[in-house]
Amino acid sequence: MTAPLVEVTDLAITFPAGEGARPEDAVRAVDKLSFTLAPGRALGIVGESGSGKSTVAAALLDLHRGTGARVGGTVRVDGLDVLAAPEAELRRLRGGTAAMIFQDPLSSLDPYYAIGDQIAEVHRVHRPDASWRTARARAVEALDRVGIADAARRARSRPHEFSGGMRQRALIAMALACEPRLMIADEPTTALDVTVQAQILDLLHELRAETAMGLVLVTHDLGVVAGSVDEVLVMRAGRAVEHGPVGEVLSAPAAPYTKELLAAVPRVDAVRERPAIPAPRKAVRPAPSAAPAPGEPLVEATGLRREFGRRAARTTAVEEVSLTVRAGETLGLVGESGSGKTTLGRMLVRLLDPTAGTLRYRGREIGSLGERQLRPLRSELQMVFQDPASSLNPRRTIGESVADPLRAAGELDDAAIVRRARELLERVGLDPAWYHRYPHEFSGGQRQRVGIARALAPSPRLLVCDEPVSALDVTTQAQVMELLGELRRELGLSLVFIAHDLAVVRAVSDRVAVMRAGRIVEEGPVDTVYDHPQHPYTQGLLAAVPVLDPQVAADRRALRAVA
Amino acid sequence: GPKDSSAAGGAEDAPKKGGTLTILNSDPQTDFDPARLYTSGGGKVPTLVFRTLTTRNRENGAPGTKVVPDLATDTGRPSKNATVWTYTLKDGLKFEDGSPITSADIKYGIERSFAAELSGGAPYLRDWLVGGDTYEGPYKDKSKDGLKSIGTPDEKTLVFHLKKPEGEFPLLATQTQFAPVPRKKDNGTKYEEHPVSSGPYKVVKNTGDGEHLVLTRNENWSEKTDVERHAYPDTIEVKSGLDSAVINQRLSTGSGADAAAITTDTNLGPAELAQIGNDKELQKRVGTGHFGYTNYLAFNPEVKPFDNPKVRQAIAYAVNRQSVVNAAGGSSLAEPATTFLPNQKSFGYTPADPFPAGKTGNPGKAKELLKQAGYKNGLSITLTHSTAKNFATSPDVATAVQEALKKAGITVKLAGLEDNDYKDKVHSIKDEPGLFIGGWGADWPSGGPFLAPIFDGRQIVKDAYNFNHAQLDDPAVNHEIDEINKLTDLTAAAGRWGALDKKIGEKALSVPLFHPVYKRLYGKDVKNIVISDWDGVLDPSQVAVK
Amino acid sequence: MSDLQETGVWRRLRARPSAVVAAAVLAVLALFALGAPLLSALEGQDPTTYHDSLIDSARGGVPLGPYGGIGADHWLGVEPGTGRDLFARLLYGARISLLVALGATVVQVLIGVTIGLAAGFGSRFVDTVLSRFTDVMVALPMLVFGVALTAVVPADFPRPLLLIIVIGLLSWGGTSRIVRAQTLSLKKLDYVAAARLGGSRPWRVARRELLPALAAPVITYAAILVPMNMVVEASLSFLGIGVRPPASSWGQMLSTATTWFRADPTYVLLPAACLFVTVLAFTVLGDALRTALDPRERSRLRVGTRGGSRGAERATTKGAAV
Amino acid sequence: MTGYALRRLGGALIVLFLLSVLVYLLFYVAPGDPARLACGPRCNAEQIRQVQDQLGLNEPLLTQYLHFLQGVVSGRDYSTGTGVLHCHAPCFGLSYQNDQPVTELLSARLPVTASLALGAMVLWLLLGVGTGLLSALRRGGTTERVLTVLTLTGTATPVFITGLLLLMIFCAYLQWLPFPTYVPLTEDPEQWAWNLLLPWTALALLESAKYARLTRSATLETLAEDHIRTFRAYGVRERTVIGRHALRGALPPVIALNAVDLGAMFGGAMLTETLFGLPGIGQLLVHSVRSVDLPVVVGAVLAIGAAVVLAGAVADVLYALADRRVTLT
Ligand SMILES: Nc1ncnc2c1ncn2[C@@H]1O[C@H](COP(=O)(O)OP(=O)(O)OP(=O)(O)O)[C@@H](O)[C@H]1O
Ligand SMILES: Nc1ncnc2c1ncn2[C@@H]1O[C@H](COP(=O)(O)OP(=O)(O)OP(=O)(O)O)[C@@H](O)[C@H]1O
Ligand SMILES: [Mg+2]
Ligand SMILES: [Mg+2]
Repeated sequence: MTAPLVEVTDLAITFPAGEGARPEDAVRAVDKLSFTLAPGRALGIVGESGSGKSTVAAALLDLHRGTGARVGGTVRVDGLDVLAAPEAELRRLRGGTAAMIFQDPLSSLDPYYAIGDQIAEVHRVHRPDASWRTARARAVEALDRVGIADAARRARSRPHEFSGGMRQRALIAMALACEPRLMIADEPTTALDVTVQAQILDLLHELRAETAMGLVLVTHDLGVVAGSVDEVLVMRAGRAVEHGPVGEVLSAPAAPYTKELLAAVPRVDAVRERPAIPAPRKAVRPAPSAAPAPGEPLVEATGLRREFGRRAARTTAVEEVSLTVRAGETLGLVGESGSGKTTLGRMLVRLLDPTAGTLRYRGREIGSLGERQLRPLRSELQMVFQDPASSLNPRRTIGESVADPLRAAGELDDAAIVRRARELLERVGLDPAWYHRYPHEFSGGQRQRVGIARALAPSPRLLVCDEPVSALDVTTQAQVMELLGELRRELGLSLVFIAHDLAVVRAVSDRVAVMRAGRIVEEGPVDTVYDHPQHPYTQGLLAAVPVLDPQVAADRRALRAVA
Repeated sequence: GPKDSSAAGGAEDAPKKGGTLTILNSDPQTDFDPARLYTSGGGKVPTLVFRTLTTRNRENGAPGTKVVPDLATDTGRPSKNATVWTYTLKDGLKFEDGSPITSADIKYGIERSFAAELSGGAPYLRDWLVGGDTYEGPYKDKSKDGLKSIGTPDEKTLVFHLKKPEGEFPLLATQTQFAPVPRKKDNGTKYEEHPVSSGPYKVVKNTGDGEHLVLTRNENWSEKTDVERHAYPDTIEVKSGLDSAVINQRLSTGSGADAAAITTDTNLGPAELAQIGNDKELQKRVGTGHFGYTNYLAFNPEVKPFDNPKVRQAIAYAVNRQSVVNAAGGSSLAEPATTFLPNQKSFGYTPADPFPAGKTGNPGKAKELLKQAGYKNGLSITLTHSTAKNFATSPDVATAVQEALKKAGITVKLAGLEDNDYKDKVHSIKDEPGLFIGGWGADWPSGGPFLAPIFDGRQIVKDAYNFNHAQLDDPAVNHEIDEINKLTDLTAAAGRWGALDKKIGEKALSVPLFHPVYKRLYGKDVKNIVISDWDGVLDPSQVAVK
Repeated sequence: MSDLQETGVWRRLRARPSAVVAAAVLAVLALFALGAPLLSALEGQDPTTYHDSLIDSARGGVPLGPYGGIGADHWLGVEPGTGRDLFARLLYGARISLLVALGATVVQVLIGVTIGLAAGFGSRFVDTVLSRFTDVMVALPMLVFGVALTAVVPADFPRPLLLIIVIGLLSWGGTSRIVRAQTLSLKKLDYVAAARLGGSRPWRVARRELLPALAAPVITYAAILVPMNMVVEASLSFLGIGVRPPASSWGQMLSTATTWFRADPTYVLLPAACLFVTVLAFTVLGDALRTALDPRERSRLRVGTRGGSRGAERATTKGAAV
Repeated sequence: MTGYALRRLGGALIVLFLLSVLVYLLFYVAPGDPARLACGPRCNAEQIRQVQDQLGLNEPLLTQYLHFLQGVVSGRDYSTGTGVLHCHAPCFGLSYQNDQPVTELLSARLPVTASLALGAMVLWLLLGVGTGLLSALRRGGTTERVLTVLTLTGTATPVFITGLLLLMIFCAYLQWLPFPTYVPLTEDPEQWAWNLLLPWTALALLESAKYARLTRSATLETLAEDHIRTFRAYGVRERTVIGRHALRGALPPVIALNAVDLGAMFGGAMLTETLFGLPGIGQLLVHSVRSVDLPVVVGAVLAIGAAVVLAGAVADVLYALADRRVTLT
């Protein structure tokens, strides 16, 4: 075997408590972790949300340097002792030898510069001889490779003009543009629909084969793991609980935790026993308006349309969309990355003004209401944002963020509000003691759950969840989905569930709508659509769902390559 | 006193013609119309362009306070009772365009100063000339004769008819209103942009509203007709709008054109003086001048408790002139005053000190007087002053007074007013405060324009600015003023002004504080320095740079 | 902000030596100001008594003796022209200077933040109205306003209060524009949208979501406003609406001292030094406060700079001092 | 864009209108009678009345204001005594003190003030933003401390002291520079810059600390954002990270403040103008406020107002360009 590309021994990482805080608040995020990776090979790191996966990934580039985190053990990448390397060496390593794809794609790009320029800039850092022109061309090429349509034009867009999945792909493009020997990808496909996801994973595979690139893939999606890596490291609470070749770990897990994980994986072909839309069991709070009868149309959109930009820069994100969400029902929304799911979701809760079309909430036209008239309705329409990082105020503790809607409602006293907020945190699987922590102290999945807790706080009638479980490991995912189901039963909550994970969508939804290029191409009861897809795009989607068996995955890839 | 009023005289060798003189000033020459100027005898820059019937004598020291002929052949020939004055113009007088200067031009120049459009001059013509109070200037009054009290029997003769005897008419005739203005060239308010020169220089450039002036020789001026002005430099450049600290800094550095520079409106301040103190070279370049000016505390006896002469006297005793002088810049820049008249002979200065307080005040005596006046436990009063930072009304002087009176048990509250507000208040009979800091400067070096506006009962003005702050209307004083005005022998008049000043001083209507002294720095290449003892100005018409 | 959050800030603030020193300096200054009568009594002087014997009248009133007449009786020398004790004048001057500068800063920040937030966060109409109003106030020269105001305000109106009003009311434009500019960027962020969804009224969103992010520029700017206001107060005394004589303030002392800096440098240096120390203290404290208010400062902030990270308990606290 | 420009223009007109009304009202309460000042202290009541008539001050304030507006719209005629002076629209009147048309007075001074303000701005931005960036980069280091102390000294020192010191050092003592006089740019660009160097420096020293502190703080704030991590993780130099990415986030407050300062500079640089003998609008304003010269005060305030509005509009466009998420309103 050749010299290992990555060699991690006894890695231990502790986040100390804040200035002046009690030392016991320190977080031991990673403990005694060792692994190696040879060139051209791929290592998957899976595990519970908050188990330290991202922390390990960051340690490979010593991104903890200067943050106050304590790092112990050794990390060697391509022969370099990373933790002790002088700055210049480290800079060469970062991006040059090893490139990182971050978990929060939406906030990881500079909002002020065009995406293409950002990629070009990073490219030029390691290819100083490349001119701006060639660097830009390279950026466009990279964007094209990750499936951004019309890459030359889109390279000039700024991050806020990209959809979540597009931004994620932009970050992947950035990593690609550097032609690294090691790619560290932290949940690189969380925001991508299955077809694009497959495309990206194939791309990574290809690079490994062609350039002997090493890959460290952090993901919670066991299906992705099955199809893309050679070895798996299963983490829990900062430690490795299992480590071995992917086939073995998935087919014959040794650790009980791994077994638990595998058992919790939702399956796209599983038909769920679906009870009729339940009547709310109890009202948690006195409803401002009488609860709608189950099945009564809650939100009706007709001919919704949304455009961005003016004149030449105009793009139509949502076009002629009509749909109905009934009280107590869950509508799954799946579709291509950039097809307008988020835009549609935001319009449904009136964070965006529709350019055209009507939107009725319980029979009342709300599409054109002003902010003031909307305010009484605000608490009834909630949204879980696609990017948990940017939807939390970095300067406020998560507890306060969750408590805020309660305070705004002004119905409870302070103690009750805090109690309720803690309760909500607990329900989404977070330690209520973390009430006073700030968003940056959380892992991606934890933040996502904070976002859910906040959306639930005002006891909404309609909850638009934009990729609410994309960053959660399967067990936590199951837990959150269970919670949503419970709430549906308790409150008669209606859900619009945007997700790219088709299995998850099937598990929670009553009906499903498939979007592509701003339009709904297919809609119907979830089992009908899944079992008898009509539209070719839907068929393609279903075919691209990753499978848990590495062998099948490899076969499928081979098939795709031929096609 | 006036003894040290001498200038250093500049560089050694005899002055020659040629070169460029730079004048660095803080105030721009915004008014350059002879009708609008309120200058004491046409001093400073306008004197280079405007000749007048008479002018001041351009010499250092006491002789500089004399009036001498300019356009006229003599200083004026009075009728017996000094109500009619006759002047004859010299021969060969020409404007800058070569046309002759006639008596009509001078008459016209005076007439236009009556126009409302060209207001700003001194009040004497209006008050003295027959019909002056109703005449509205040539723009309104289109009659052929114009102001009838000025006769022009021929091209060279002017006859002025006055309402009452005015022995000091020759001194009035030094003012720029007596400069000739050719009627044809008069374009009203725009005349000042290019006034027609009768003097040694003409205006070739006037930009920034008098900010930057360039004067060059007036070829039609003849040295033969003008013994007062020398006109050594070929060109005179006036740059104004400068900070006084910068002007003095530039003069002391003297780099480039600044070596041949003077200033006509900026004095040395105390800090600059303190610094020059150590520098022999710079000391040589400092000239001293006087302008008849007195800073005083003014009482309004209509306001309690100043109706009580004892209170006024107590304050006069309590004042510490040493601190006041220090506040005004120290003994080099201010001289303690105990008389209302400035301490120069020409004003009729007669030493007197009716309430001798010594150098630093006599609080004991003051307390005693207060007790007599019924203020056993002290007294609380308000002192009004302007917040403008000039020597006359400076807040520093006010605090010095406040401190001194404290020792005599008088609590002084200071009421500093914005300058316009201050002027409006202290000059209004209605609003006049009981005690304020005032200052008075003469329009020419004589007791008349000093005492009459302040103490002549007939000059109490009810509906405009009043300067008779005590509203003194004493028949004896009024009569004496009339009597002195009849004198055409100015030396004799001076003595009588002095005596009158002493008499008024005893009434304790004001407490003279100090007379300012002007210290002026000039460039190192400047020669023939004459600093007038008439207005304290370094005379640009005498200076040579070669 | 809840109490708990505040104590967090407080904790972080206290943990910074530079902040503690700056706060101590300001406390000392405040003590000096408050204890002016006591301290000058200790010296045996008061701020108004003239000492004509200590100055050289013939030389413009320059203090006799070296360094502006510093000695056992007059610890910091005497004022040229009057011989008043400079130590006492500085102490009493601190009262007015600090009061006016801080008072005006508070007014500026309150008005500026309110208007700036409302303009940036409000509707287009609100923004236009408020921005144009700000334009008017920015364009209105203090000179014109100040002179007119003194004419209206009765003479015995407390001067420091008047100064606070004139300075505060006329120069909040900078604060408001900064706040507006930041708000325009901030309001597009997801967390603001989330707060809106939570049913918060705009004012509440502004206060809870935007204000904490605005704190950084506002605090930084306010720290600079304090000394600037002192300097403005000095130039207002030129217009006759500064402090009333014989009272002193640092600004007034500085402005009268200007011409003296060659003949009597001590006279200029004293108020200048006081002003400088104040500026420095406010800046350091402001910076510490800004840092303490940002919970992220401790991590991520300095990713990837300087030195290895192994085993080292890296001191990040001294990060952003001065 | 055209819509925005039109809206801004409308806003500007309203601002200018309000300013003129405000100045008229302030003038009404301010002490001092311009007729008296023009006439001289010893004029009698009759003469003052004549001058008041001449200046139109006897009319009610509203009428005076309407006349002013009329002049702005269609020009006005003034008597010079011997003839008639037509003041072309927009006519802000004639100075009470010396009968010069206000537009002429202003247009002679505008280039001076603009030269001073714009040049100083360039310098204070360079100095301020540069210092701010450098101190963000070298946090806690000696360089940062020295720079901080330097700029803070500038702020804590009134311009009349810094200016005088600069003059003494560079013009009097070292004699490297001439004592400044204003040379028009069109006449001799080199001399123009040379003469303005010291006033620019004095103003820049005064203003730069604000920018340095703001830049530094905003840069540090931006450094805490997630996207900065991306660039650091790709080996981008700290210098570039700060200068390119962190600075961008710092621009909005800097642009905003700069617009205010630049606008205010048009009216507020009077101390600098006087000290350096530059005949600008600030000086004119001080002088005309002192002499209650209403037309000139109104004219100068309107000029300042126009500068403020223009600078504000430019700032708005700049941040819409700097941050594409912000739309022009
Ligand atoms: N800056 C920090 N300060 C304190 N604790 C932190 C910090 N960053 C992360 N943590 C904690 O460290 C643990 C590991 O976080 P990490 O981001 O590595 O999790 P993860 O495995 O990537 O989870 P996920 O799948 O949810 O992204 C979490 O419990 C998190 O709360
Ligand atoms: N503010 C904006 N300005 C311009 N274009 C935008 C903007 N927001 C979204 N778009 C464009 O609208 C389209 C739909 O975006 P949207 O975010 O709704 O997609 P999505 O379906 O949520 O995709 P993903 O699954 O990748 O998150 C994309 O092409 C995107 O580039
Ligand atoms: Mg993670
Ligand atoms: Mg999306």
